[in-house]
Amino acid sequence: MTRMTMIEALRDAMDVKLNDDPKVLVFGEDVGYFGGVFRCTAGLQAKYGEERVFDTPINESAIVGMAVGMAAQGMRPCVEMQFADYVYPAYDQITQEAARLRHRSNEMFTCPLVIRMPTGGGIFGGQTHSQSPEALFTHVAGLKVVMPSTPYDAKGLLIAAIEDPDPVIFFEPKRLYNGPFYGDHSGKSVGWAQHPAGEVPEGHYTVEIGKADIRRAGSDVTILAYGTMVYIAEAAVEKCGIDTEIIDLRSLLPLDLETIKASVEKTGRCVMIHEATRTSGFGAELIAEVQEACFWHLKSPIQRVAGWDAPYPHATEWDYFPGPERVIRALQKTMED
Amino acid sequence: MTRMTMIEALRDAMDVKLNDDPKVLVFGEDVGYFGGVFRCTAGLQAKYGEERVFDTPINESAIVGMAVGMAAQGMRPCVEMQFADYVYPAYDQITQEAARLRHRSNEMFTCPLVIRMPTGGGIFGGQTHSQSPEALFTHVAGLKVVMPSTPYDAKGLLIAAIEDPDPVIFFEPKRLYNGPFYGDHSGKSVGWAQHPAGEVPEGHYTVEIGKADIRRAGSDVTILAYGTMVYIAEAAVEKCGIDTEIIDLRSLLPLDLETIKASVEKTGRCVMIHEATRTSGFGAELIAEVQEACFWHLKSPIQRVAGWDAPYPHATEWDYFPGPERVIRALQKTMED
Amino acid sequence: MTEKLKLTFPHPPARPQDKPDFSSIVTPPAGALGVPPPDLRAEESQDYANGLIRVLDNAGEAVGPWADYVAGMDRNALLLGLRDMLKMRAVDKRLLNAQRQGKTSFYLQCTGEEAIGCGFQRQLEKGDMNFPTYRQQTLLIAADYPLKDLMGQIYSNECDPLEGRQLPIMHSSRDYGFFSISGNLGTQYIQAVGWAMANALSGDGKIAAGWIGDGATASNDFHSALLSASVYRPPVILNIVNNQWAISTYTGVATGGSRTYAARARGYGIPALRVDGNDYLAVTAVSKWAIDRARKGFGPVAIEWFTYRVAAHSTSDDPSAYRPKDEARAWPLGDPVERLKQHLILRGDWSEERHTQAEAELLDEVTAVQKEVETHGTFVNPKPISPATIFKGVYAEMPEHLHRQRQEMGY
Amino acid sequence: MTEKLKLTFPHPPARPQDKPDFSSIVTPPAGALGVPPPDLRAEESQDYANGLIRVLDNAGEAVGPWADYVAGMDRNALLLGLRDMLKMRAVDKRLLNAQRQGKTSFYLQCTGEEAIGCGFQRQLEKGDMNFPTYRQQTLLIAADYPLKDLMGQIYSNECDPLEGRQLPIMHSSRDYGFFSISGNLGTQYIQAVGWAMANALSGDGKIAAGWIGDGATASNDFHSALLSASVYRPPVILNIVNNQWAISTYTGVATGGSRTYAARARGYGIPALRVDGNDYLAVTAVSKWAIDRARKGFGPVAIEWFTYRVAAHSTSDDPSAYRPKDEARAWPLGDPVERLKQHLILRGDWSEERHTQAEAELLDEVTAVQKEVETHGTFVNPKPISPATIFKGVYAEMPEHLHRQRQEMGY
Ligand SMILES: Cc1ncc(C[n+]2csc(CCOP(=O)(O)OP(=O)(O)O)c2C)c(N)n1
Ligand SMILES: Cc1ncc(C[n+]2csc(CCOP(=O)(O)OP(=O)(O)O)c2C)c(N)n1
Ligand SMILES: [Mg+2]
Ligand SMILES: [Mg+2]
Repeated sequence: MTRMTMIEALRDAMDVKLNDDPKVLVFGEDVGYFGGVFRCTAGLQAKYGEERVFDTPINESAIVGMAVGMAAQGMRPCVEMQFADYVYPAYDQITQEAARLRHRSNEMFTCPLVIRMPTGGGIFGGQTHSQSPEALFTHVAGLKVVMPSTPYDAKGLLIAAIEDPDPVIFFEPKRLYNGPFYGDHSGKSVGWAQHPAGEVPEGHYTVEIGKADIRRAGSDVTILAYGTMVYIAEAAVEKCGIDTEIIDLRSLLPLDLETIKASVEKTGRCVMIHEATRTSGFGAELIAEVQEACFWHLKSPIQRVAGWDAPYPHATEWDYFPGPERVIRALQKTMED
Repeated sequence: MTRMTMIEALRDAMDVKLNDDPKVLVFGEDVGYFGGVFRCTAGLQAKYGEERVFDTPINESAIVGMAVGMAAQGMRPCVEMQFADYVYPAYDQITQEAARLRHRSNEMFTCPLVIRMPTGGGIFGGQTHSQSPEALFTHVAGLKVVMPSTPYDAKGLLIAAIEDPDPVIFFEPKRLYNGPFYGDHSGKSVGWAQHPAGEVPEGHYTVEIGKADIRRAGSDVTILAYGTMVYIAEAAVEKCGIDTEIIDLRSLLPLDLETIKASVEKTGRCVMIHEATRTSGFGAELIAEVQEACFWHLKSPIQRVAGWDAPYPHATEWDYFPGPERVIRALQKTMED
Repeated sequence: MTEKLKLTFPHPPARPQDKPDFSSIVTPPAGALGVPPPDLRAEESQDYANGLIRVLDNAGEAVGPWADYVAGMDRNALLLGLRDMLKMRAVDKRLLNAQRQGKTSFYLQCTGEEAIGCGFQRQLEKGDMNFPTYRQQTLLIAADYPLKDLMGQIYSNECDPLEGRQLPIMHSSRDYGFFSISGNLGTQYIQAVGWAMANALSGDGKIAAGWIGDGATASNDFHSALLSASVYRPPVILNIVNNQWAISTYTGVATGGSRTYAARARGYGIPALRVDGNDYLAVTAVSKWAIDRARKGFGPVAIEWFTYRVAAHSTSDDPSAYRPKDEARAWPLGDPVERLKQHLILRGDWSEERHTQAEAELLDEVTAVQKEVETHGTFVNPKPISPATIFKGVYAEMPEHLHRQRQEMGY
Repeated sequence: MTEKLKLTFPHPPARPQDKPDFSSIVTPPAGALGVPPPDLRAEESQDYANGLIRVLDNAGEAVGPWADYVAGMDRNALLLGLRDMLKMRAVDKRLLNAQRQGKTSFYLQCTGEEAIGCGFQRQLEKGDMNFPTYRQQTLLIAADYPLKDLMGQIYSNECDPLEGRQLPIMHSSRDYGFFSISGNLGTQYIQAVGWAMANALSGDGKIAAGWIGDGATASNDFHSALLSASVYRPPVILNIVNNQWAISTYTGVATGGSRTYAARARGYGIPALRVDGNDYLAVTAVSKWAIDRARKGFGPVAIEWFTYRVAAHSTSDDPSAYRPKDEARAWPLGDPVERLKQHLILRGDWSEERHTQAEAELLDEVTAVQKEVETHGTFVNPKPISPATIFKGVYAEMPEHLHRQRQEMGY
């Protein structure tokens, strides 16, 4: 057991798989020699050679399109979008090609590929380095969508994703790359080395895709969160003292409805949080499922805390970011009724 | 007042605006000389010349990208995607460029453009001529998203969209192009000439974007639907006799929450229907809003009737299509509780 | 004040009311271009990209260096080619008919373009992979794909290998080197590049072939494929079928100012050739050369096959609305079947009688399979496929929510 | 069995541990290429696309036909060009410094590329529109965009015309012919084509200019822009700034097998020229020629500006991780400021002393504005912008749900 940052954990996952399986390939913009703008792949080209780990032209649809062809032929590509904000040129290849290849060919061709992308705001990146587009992928049958919130889960989920027989969209909450973030951007940041969730086993292990994690047990309200928002939830609960059960979804598609249901049936109250814009965000899906599955247990309306329906702003990003205060207000509101 | 098909009504809207305003331009694949594969623009090039109505290369992102540049310069482009299923190459231009231009430039540049696209299944078009991707656009701040269900609304909404100062995604339910569709694909189809909603005034009029239409008043359940599903709702209600209020949303973004709220507060029960895949579809957003706005009035869980979470199949499309039987079951279920 | 600038809008040479006019199309004499070395570089390919490789001359004689290049091909190979094309015509004819009778919802012919896919496919090896468009059923025919599977898909009945999931014409067959057709234009061109990269990385000695229509060269994936192929140089052949039309849109709207599609590819640093696609010998020779080159590791090559779409775009289309009815007859490069037939007769290997007989035989063969397949259900007389197939194969393992949905559906 | 094929992976000539090596870069002598007629066609532009237009020779003399083409330019125009570039350097220097002091979150320099935007901008007319990337602040400087606005945005304070919405360097100014920068690479290249089409359709006599980096030529929008420009032929200039690097990625990964980016553009049937981007006179001359051509209605033209990115990609980047530290000094085309200075001294219009003085003056001018702007707030010492701006301008009219959200926010 060593302590790792999330970046190191992700790199370690790729390292394990590159070593395990000659079919695994890693590529993307600046991913090869340099090791990626967040250095997630640093050292891998030197270790495995440029036939396994390489730089690509700046064309996201080419990256995914090549990966689809490679995956269909038997490879296991794990590619990087430099930022989730730049995935859109590849949207056609992901949703119309990768997602449907198995189905439309009646399983003659399959598409085991992983698309990693740094996601979310909180780094003063403005509207093109802060987006959380997960809901645009959860609507697409054939994809799996995950987002870890700890180094441990990051490594375990990434290994599981690379081994998965189907395409996995792998969101990396970049605000958590170097340490947990509790919403106080002006406070001192604590690295993963100081946090128990920074403990990452060596070698191969997986975290099952489709299983949520109860991060905190509680009896009054259930919070559904993922990525950075898990820590925002923790901070809010810490501050307001409401006895809250915090569920880190980890996997959005497929969704661990059992765990969610059991929790909301117990608490009768639910708040969901995400950083993405509110309207038609993944929170809507969570609410739709929870209200259907737990209707008779709900004591108050499910609350949504989300990014505002506007582009992610640069200077006012902390007014945009759904921080602990907004979560507390939602918790209080759900308790009032 | 003349009776028109929806195709004729859409063509008439473009005709009115091309005539009104020299800044209006119409273009897309096969849209010029031929008049579009659904013939929506037939005759317009002959009437207005090819500087106003023209054919483009098969590149959806080029079509939208050009339109963004033109719109910013003061034109009013109204472009066609040959099928909604082919909009994805343009997804980047629509969501990252058109949608945000006004905001990011602090209103120095704006983007009044309309993107029309035939949507939905029921024509044995298989997975690439049947999709309903509306939820992928309702998640994007800066866009407006509409879908008419009658020739009258089609013309009025399209004129409103062309006159709108912001980008409008205009979905055309192609199963309704030539007549209403009540879900019986093997039955005789009745054209718009035989239907009162086929009545379309001549000349200029608009239907306000953001206003729903109560298609049928009722007291027991509220159905939220749009496009083809409005008729499926009508057919279901006709058959099962439950006194249902049917709301044709017409505009998904912005959403007419007032009308929805008033209805659900009255009925206490709600079913929402769409053809798109269920998970993270626009129905999730509707449910999230309704449960929040009407929680204390709800007598039973809101029901979702939607396309299955699979690619739209060809041969079994009527098993995929959410027809009246499924709506009836949902209505009955919502009444049981 | 500057006077108003005019934009240009490319026009076809003739519209329905006009006489067909192909006077602007230059058809260089057969045999004019040589056979380049297999390691031809883009810089050296200018004449091939702007010219037109032709083997059969107007009299039906095979002439020039490319004729020599395939001189070793025995008569049986050419007779097989002719049979492939005739079989293709019989299939197209019977299935168009089936659509007219309402037995299938949709069909799409490749009339006039038979030489291209038939000739190319016969030069491939087992394990090579095509990434076709919907108009390359020729690749299946010349791979001897079972007609029963092909037609089963047209009728979406229990003989359909895809169990009704896809549009009739969107075939898929790993065993026959035919990648699952997407329906979204262009997308698979770059996938072919990725597949070929995997061929190189795994060292399996196989190659890939991308296919794209002239209209679809406008797509972004055309660019991303050429670019990626030019960067990594995998064993991929990038075929462009220029049949002059993209539904109602004249090829000029996709060419723009480019001299040819081959020339555009050359701009990416990929050697490119332009070939008479209605000349079975030219197709065979250039395919052989390109496949050999790719397999030897000299990297990607682009081929523009110059041809004409004789039929409607599909059964949903009526071309008389946008081009002269008799335009196909005026096409200067003739008909691929007629030209090969003439050549074989000239060589003394074939006759009008044998041709008529072969046509009839093949039509019978195709019709017999068709009748058999139709007993398994047609569009007007369906034997329903289980709706549960909708959920099969969305994922390798069915997740909970799909189980719930299938249950809700009643299965 | 075929032996394993090898893929190619383009490499830069040198990595950090190596000596800089530009031996593969061919720099033809200044004055070697002529001035083509304004209606130059793509076919005729081969030498321009593969060559390199240079005016200033190694001694600093302006030579050849392109020198004659701008011989009429008076000394003040050149002195202005030098001042523009010096001002740009002063701004870059001061703002880099501000970032180092934590006064802004982000900055990005254009060191080494000053001649391109400065020279091009001075040839435009009011009403013409640039579609820049983030590395063309030169276009603003040479348009005399108020430094207060420029710096206000860097500090996201109340002087910021965009009220903090955008990243510091993503400027926008309709009045100064600077289209709102997106941040997504490539997207605006095709928008420039659309804008220019609107120029032509409305007959306003204006033109548009797209800008793209060498790395971003790989983007799909590069293709869609070239294609669309080649089809409709609007008055657009498609600029490609080839500065050898895209963050850590060597330009070869975007060039692939293409001889030059200009050559790739030429494949689309667009006449293309390649120009020494570190030569202010060459930039001015070719810009003048291209703008004149576009305005006269001869359609699009592509220009590859050949240069070198001297600084880091941005303040988030450390280039010593991927290229030799002293690579910039080895760049064979020199420094644009030094070269113009040398030329002006040679002509007797300038001296070392005046140069030093001008540098100091400009630095003072810039610093004075900077100080003033900093009083309105910096990153470390912010004067917060109202969060309500988040909702302003999402739509022309604020819809209900945004009203509700603004209220929820407390405004
Ligand atoms: C991305 C995308 N856009 C539009 C279409 C609709 N469409 C289908 S075929 C076609 C024309 C294609 O023409 P071409 O590439 O020349 O091929 P051909 O039909 O001539 O074989 C179009 C526009 C599509 N299938 N995919
Ligand atoms: C679509 C997209 N993909 C990736 C990025 C991330 N990115 C920002 S700058 C850059 C390098 C661009 O290089 P180049 O085009 O050569 O311009 P330069 O920085 O050299 O001026 C990359 C990859 C982006 N902004 N947009
Ligand atoms: Mg074609
Ligand atoms: Mg660069």
